[in-house]
Amino acid sequence: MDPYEIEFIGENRLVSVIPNFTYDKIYLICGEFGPFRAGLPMNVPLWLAVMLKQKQKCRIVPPDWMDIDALETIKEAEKTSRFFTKMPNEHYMVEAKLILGAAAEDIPRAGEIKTIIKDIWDIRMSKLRTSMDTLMKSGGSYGRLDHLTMMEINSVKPLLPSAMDDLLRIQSMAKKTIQPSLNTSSFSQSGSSQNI
Amino acid sequence: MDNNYLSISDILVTNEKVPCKFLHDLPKMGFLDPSAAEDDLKAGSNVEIPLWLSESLYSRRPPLVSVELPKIYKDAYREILNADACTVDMHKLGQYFYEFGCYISKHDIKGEVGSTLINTFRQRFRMLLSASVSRDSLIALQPLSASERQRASAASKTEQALLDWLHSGDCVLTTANMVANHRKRKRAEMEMV
Amino acid sequence: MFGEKVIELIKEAERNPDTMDPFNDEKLRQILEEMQLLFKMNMNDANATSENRSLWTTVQVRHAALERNKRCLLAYLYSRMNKIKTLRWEFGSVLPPDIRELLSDEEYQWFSKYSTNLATYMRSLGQDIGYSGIDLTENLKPPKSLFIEVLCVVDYGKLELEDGDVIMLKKNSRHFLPTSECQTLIRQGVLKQIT
Amino acid sequence: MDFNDQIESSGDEEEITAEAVLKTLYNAWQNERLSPEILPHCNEMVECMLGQIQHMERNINKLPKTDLRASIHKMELSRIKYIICNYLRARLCKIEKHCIPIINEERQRIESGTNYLTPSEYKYAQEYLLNMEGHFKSVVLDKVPGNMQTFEMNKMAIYPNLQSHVFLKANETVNGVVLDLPGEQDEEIDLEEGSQHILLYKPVADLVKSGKVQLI
Repeated sequence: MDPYEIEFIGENRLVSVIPNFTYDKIYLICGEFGPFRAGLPMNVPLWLAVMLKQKQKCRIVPPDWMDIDALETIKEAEKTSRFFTKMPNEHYMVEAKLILGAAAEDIPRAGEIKTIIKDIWDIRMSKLRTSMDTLMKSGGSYGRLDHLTMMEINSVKPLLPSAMDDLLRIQSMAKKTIQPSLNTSSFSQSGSSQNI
Repeated sequence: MDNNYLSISDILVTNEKVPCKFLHDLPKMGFLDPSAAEDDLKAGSNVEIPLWLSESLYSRRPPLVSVELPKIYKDAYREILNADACTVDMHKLGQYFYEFGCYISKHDIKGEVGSTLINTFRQRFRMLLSASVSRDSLIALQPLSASERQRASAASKTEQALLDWLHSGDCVLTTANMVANHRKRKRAEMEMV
Repeated sequence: MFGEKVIELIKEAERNPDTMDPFNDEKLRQILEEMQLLFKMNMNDANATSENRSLWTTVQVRHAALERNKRCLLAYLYSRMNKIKTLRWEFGSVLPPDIRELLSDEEYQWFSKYSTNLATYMRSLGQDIGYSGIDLTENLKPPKSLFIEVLCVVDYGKLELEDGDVIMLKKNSRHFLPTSECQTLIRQGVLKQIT
Repeated sequence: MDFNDQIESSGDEEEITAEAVLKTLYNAWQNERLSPEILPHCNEMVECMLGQIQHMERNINKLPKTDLRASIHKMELSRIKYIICNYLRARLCKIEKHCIPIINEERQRIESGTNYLTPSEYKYAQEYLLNMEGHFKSVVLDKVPGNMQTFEMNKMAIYPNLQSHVFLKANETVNGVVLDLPGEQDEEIDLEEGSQHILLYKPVADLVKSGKVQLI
């Protein structure tokens, strides 16, 4: 999928906004929102929040996780852990990009927050590359990937799954000819599952 | 790696040459052996023929040819590949290393070709990883086989799309691919005139 | 004779996966002739197998070559078919004359049939609930905003908008238009989104 | 003005909200995009959404052009139209590529009333195959030697690769999924609710269709 499609999916998440206008409830197909009361926080889908912000109809309330201290803790944990740690939000990158893009002035210390999130993203992306290599070397047929967000998973497509597909084909072709007694292959075929 | 009937890539793979020894006389097929002058192809001739033909000759009962391993799948190269597959320039030595190898492996009674293919594939995966994020993609792609190149460029496309997304604002609507290519070509043609 | 010529067609198909080349009539004709020749040789030798049994093998080998040629020709056609499909999705049901020229007559017929089938399908969408169909060649990217700024690249002429307004699309003119009403023109290269 | 539309369903079925249908359609779209084979169609959901769109569009037209609510509704509608178009396109793409096996399997499924394609899709597939056959015949097959002129359905068939790897998230716990791995003993894994995996599509195809797992 295209990153914009993942963003599109992430845009359905609810975020809190403070409108500067007053309106009745609005009945959308994806749910009802409102009533809008000037100055009072309320939840709307991210796409709507961005739209209202662009029309200067609201302020976006910083999500709880967009906080320097919380993010520093996550960054440290991500650095020290071999595995992927749980992110505060399944679409953290989408939310960060859209909110910090459209409403940086609503987020205290937006610049610093942007940097930390980018750091976390980079740490995870480089971990992801190492994990892919380990997965291919140690079996290449199954992997568990808890806590990876959709955008991150998308970044290894089509490379990882297509490599696993081809490896499987080669293996099944090779199996047809390799007789067990003659199998002198120097690498182990066991331990195919790999935690990443 | 698809080998369906209409697959262009499988047709190219099966066009690769295989060294074969003819086990029976073949009347009027002398032209297959460029070194022979006779009309008929004699039993015992060693000739390189395309894989599609060798597969067909080999599948007759009794087989009309015995198939020898192309040199990239022989002991000497296998040793190098098993030691460090990443040092091998597949573009020069085996553009279709894996796909061709899958067809060839059944002719290897010792069964070592199969494990070399798997081993090589696994080792070289990291070359794809680095090629996909490499700044000089031409150099990184150079030693890769055809399918590895394809996979690495697909990966760098993903990488590029992600970078574009991270750095840009809105999702820009663009001219369709074929339309744009057509325009480009037309422009080039006009410049050449 | 033994698949050498036909592989040139295959390489042609592989070389430019994203552009349309002119249909290679001449090569197709040569290969079909070659096939007829191989077939004639086979007929003759098949009749002579009672005297020389080993000729039977030769016949089988030639047949393998015939099958190979057929496979390659069909694969060439098929790869072009896939490109022609893309033309339908990107240019619409009317091809610009210079693109039309790249297709053989049969291919153009196939294009028209494909186009008709697709149109029939799209018209059927939502018919039960009173729709007159849905154009699937639109809405290609996730929507981001209702209006976008565009630059007109060619002299296109008048465009009537859904609300009845008519605007003139002249080369280098700029417009602020509903996204839904200009996406097709953008895909066709008439307009360009300004960012 | 009343935008609060619930879908009236007949009989004793539960009333499903448009919101719920939209969510299911999102999941179906995502699965369709990410699975190698064509999945059972969701025509009822598509039509339900089309109905909602139609209704909403009529109401929007009653609002002043510059009304904020009109823009919000329009934006939502264009989001839904995007999914519907993208979903249907993804299906057409597979129908074209795998038309021969899809038509063959669909014939049996129609008999047992478990069809995957909508009637229009099925018609489209048949017509597509007919056109392909006609084209192959007129350009090549009719002109090759007589004993090789048939359109060999079995050879031309392009099967979806069910042995391809997909990413998934378990919507509920499923124990004992057997991974059929070459050269190894079958390995069993458990998919705990919320866990994510990359694995072969084939052993989880049914779980995708039943909604126990979601492709990601």
